[in-house]
Amino acid sequence: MNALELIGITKRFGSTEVLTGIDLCVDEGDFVVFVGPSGCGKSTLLRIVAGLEEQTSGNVRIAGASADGVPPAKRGIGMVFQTYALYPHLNVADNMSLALKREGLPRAEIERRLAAAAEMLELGPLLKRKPAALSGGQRQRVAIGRAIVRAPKLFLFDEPLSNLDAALRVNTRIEIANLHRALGSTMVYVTHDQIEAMTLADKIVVLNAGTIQQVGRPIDLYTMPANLFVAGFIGSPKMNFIGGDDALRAGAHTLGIRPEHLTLAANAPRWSGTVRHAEHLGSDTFLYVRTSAGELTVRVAGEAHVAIGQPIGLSAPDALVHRFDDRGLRLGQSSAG
Amino acid sequence: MSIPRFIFGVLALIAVLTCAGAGAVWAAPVTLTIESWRNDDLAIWQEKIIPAFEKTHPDIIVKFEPTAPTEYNAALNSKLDAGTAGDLITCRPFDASLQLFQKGRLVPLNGLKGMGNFSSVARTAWTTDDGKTTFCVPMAAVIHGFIYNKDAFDKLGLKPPATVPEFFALLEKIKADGTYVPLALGTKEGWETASMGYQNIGPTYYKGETGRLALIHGKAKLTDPQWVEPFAVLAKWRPYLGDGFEAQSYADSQNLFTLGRAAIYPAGSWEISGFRKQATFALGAFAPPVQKAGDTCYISDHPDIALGLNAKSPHPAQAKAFLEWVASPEFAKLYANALPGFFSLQRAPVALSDPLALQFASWRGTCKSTIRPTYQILSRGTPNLENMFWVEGSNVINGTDAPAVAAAKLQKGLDSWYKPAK
Amino acid sequence: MLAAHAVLIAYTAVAVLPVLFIVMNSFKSRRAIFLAPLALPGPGSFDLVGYTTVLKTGAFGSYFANSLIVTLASLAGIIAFGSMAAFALAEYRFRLNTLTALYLMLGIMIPIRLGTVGILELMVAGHLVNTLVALILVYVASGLPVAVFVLTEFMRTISDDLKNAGRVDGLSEYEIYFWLVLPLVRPAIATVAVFTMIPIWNDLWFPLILAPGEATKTITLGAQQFIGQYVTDWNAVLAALSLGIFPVVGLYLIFSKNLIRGITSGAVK
Amino acid sequence: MTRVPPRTRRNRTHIVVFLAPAVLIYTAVMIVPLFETLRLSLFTTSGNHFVWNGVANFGVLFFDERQSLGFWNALRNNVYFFVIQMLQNPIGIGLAALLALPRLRAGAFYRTAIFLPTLLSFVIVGFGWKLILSPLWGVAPSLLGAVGLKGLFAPYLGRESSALTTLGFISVWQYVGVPMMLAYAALISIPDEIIDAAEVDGVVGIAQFFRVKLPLIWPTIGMISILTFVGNFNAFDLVYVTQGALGAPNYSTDILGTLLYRTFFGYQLQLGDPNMGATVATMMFLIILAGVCVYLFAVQRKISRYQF
Repeated sequence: MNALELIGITKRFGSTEVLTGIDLCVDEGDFVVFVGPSGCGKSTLLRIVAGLEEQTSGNVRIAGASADGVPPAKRGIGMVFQTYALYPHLNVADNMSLALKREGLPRAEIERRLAAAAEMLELGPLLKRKPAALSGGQRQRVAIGRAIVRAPKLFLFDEPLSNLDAALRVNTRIEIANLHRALGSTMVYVTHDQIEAMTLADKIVVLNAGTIQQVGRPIDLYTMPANLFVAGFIGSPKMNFIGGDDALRAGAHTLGIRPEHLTLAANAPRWSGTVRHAEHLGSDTFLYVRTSAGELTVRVAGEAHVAIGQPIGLSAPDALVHRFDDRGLRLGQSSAG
Repeated sequence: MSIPRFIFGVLALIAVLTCAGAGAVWAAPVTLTIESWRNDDLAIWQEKIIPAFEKTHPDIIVKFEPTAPTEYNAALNSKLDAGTAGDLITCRPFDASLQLFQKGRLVPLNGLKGMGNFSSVARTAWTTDDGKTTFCVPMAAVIHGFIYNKDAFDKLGLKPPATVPEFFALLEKIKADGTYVPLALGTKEGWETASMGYQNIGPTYYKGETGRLALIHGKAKLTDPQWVEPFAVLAKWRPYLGDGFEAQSYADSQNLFTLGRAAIYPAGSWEISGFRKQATFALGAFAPPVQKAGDTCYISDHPDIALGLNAKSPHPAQAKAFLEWVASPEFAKLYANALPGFFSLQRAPVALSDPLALQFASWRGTCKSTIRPTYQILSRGTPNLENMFWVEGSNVINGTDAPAVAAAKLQKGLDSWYKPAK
Repeated sequence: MLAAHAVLIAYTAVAVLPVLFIVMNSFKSRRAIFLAPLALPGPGSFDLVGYTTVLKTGAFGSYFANSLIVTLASLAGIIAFGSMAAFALAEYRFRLNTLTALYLMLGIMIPIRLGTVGILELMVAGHLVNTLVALILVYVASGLPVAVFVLTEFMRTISDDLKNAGRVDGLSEYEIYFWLVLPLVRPAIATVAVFTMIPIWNDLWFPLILAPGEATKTITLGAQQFIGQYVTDWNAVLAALSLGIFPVVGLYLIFSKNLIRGITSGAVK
Repeated sequence: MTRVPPRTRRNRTHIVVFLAPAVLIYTAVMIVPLFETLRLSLFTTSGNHFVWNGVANFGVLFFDERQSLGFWNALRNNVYFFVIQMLQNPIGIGLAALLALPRLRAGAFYRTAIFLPTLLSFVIVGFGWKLILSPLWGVAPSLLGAVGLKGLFAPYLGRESSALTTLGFISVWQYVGVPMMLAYAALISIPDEIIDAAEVDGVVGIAQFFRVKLPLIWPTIGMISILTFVGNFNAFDLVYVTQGALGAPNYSTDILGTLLYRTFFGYQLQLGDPNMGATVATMMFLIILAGVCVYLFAVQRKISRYQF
């Protein structure tokens, strides 16, 4: 049984089509991340799943049952919002137990679930506080707790980390990953940050302009992006794209090479150019090289002793060069050299 | 929360609001309500007049519910239009009430028992133009004149004037002494200059009823000398008024006089009861001075107040009972003495106890009476002659308009709509 | 900073002294009011006669209660119905949204006094004349345009996430309005309350027309008739006016805690 | 983020439930009676009936000598009154600028004190100022005398030349609290960073107010102005309480509100004329509507709004 099934979902606001024919199946227990640039429709899609918005056409099935026309509270979902959306006039415990009270659960059961969630999220000492007295990270944990206590069939996360600072973001990311392992529930997570997607997801759904570009395991998306969009969107620094004669010679319209797959070649380099800029991160060095094929980014492990303006030669193993046709779609492995 | 529960909540709120007010609705078997602008008299009605009626009519409760005079017409008309006005309507004289009668708001009262107690002249102000139908029971008339501070006069060795030159000589003496403001009159509200000023001294010049009727019949014009002259006299009052008289309101004038700072107050007899309460000195009165010794004196003896029956009253029988009582000599005596200065309009003379009121009433015997010139017929159109008298009276005293200019404006305004039958 | 204080103190004096002046003289005898209006009430001039006249003559207790009932009930109605309408206009997209909003705000432009006769006829038909309900209905209707205008602007600023969180937690649309949005626009409600309270409390016209009865008289009407009745009794007039100042200032102080926060975060930005 | 109507196809009765009470009460108690009144302007009274009269009443109001003089005079006075009243905006904004100074002590006290007159009824304001300005009571003369300016005193409310101006100032005194409060709120909501940036750029003091703060609160000032405008053309009470319904002296303080009152309801011996009254009312409505439209389409569009 699929935890979530989307069949031909479209959404129009007036004459603008925001989603065009989304089909997707999410397996029980999967952590699925919707990723894409802002405006790609991923949040709308999530809200359709939640029932906060009505699809123009298509069907939503949650845990095998049709969810069309079912109000959000009856869909068996828990949701964590970007702005946390804690009820400002309720304390932490009341925030977390509101939905349970609405469902009419016995008090003892509510207490038990609350205690369990508080334990898991280390919220114990905060239960009597109002949201205004909490830090950003604490608010985020309460928001997650509010979803957990309902023991939903499906967790929905709407860019939950975007309001946190960098350090907290990494911590919370790990917490969410742990949470998924501990609960084993199905989670759907929306983000525009591909690192969050790569680190959290069992399965990534890349969306652009209202359509699904590719669905797959993070590593599959990384190694075998289905098209230029996915290739460019996944991975940091961004994949280098080379068009023109170089590509034609390889029987493609565009070539794609990840920065870490370019190597410095003193002899017979495939491309040669000069170093325009270098970023020294310690663990890596990023070189920005001006070549006849355009500017290429190179990632060198460790410290590279390169001077600005220095001429440099670059090569890449054919096996790691991605080839795309004139529609931007991935071509098979090149036979030519 | 479901929709029905929510709607119930809203309904409950409305219900609470409703109950909050419904508890206050008056509900008694037969209660008569009187509409009036005489809020000054509230206590007298409540303490003297109504108890006297209720004693003989235990089945009727009467409530006197006055409105501030300036809002009375507007409020009454709105209430009559909507049918919420009280059973008994206090009638302004002439057109305001005539219009109510013509619109069917007031009931004809020709057959009312006690109507015979009033002469046709006394009924004029509340009778149709053809003289056939009377629609309000006359209650009182007011007389214009001058009230003075007797103590001040004694101190300065002054005597009340009989003629206009004497009057001005008197004013000059008071002014020269400097202790008192000679005349307590302000021009701000207009109605002081029109009523206490022009309509007080005017009849002496235009010869009372003769002049008034000539105007109505188109045989005289406001630009004729006998109508301009009062304005010229008023303009001469200017030096004898208090500092800043342009901004002096009616209440200011009353205070100026009752606090003993002014010597003479151009008055209406209705002031008597109020002055009795507030003044700490002896009061005297004199009639509007005549032009030269031996001339006939004229006074403005103006039917001012009457009571009519609302056509939509739910208790016409009881209301008529009350009106019959108002038409009775018993009421006349009670009212005239409770409110000295409001003189009964009944044929039979009423014994008055207040000496000042008696003095005003005595002029009826020595002078010729007339009513205010603007009230009958001449204020029916636009522009309104009475309102124009307010404005121009003040303009003349303020020096804004010369007497002749003011009179010309009045006549022009009147001409624009009034075509006397010739 | 000193200059700022100097200017503010000067203006505060301009604003407050005339009012203090009325209050101060209400404690003096008539002669003292007239002869030495600027003097503070002293042993020779202190006199409570105005207050005794006022409190003994009119049913001021009942007038006061009527005013309070009318003002508070009208405010409740304006805020309840105004915020409901504002919520609908701010939250939902439907075909007549803009038109409804414009329609509801038309009333800001016309003085409701012009509709007196029609209103009176309506109240007569509903047997509401001489009830406080009539007044409350008129004030609710006349207060709604401003309330809807201000509250709509405020409600647009409430986070969508919060309302959606409520929906996910199983709150109905009514509960989201009442339970989530309403508490969050409390400052706006205080603003609306202060600005609509003033004309209601001080209104003379509709009490005169719709509820002039002794049992339903409001304190402003009572005081006004009192002025007519004792036009020269300045003690009583000043006392009545002074008594009329306190309640409205009290109500203002109650709401003002939220007021500045209210205007800051909403419509006027 | 796009604002999205939730559950478009689901049950939407709640929208109706939310709107119904407001729309029903407002329509029944306000709109219907108001338009009933405005409708009267197209009729005339014949006997006890209303007779269709087209726009003839407007012709009378504009051109007939008996009516038009009063109308144009009242309109002119209204415009003048409005100009004076507009003074409340710079004064209120100036006070607000002082109140919004950081680290100002006793700000709440000043705010409440300056707002106090706004809370008072016209009865109190009118009566109080009449007494203060009364030449007999002598408050204003003796105050002026105390600073050696007794010569400046005149019966301001009694002179044609000064009465309307004086009323305008009383109105400013009463209502300065509104622009002050609104401008104050707008000023304190300017983010600190912008002020900090101005300080760093050397824009301080008065220059900071005019160059930085004022432009940022233009939308508020626009709104205050339109409120002043609407309030002004509906003004009635202050004139009525202090000068009477005839706009004494010599109609010099007669504004559309008092003209309407006299015409519609009548005054003293003048009988009420609902049709001409409604005509005046309709003109007031149209003038206000025109003013609001000018504001919305000409002024407000040019005002830049800034998101903080």
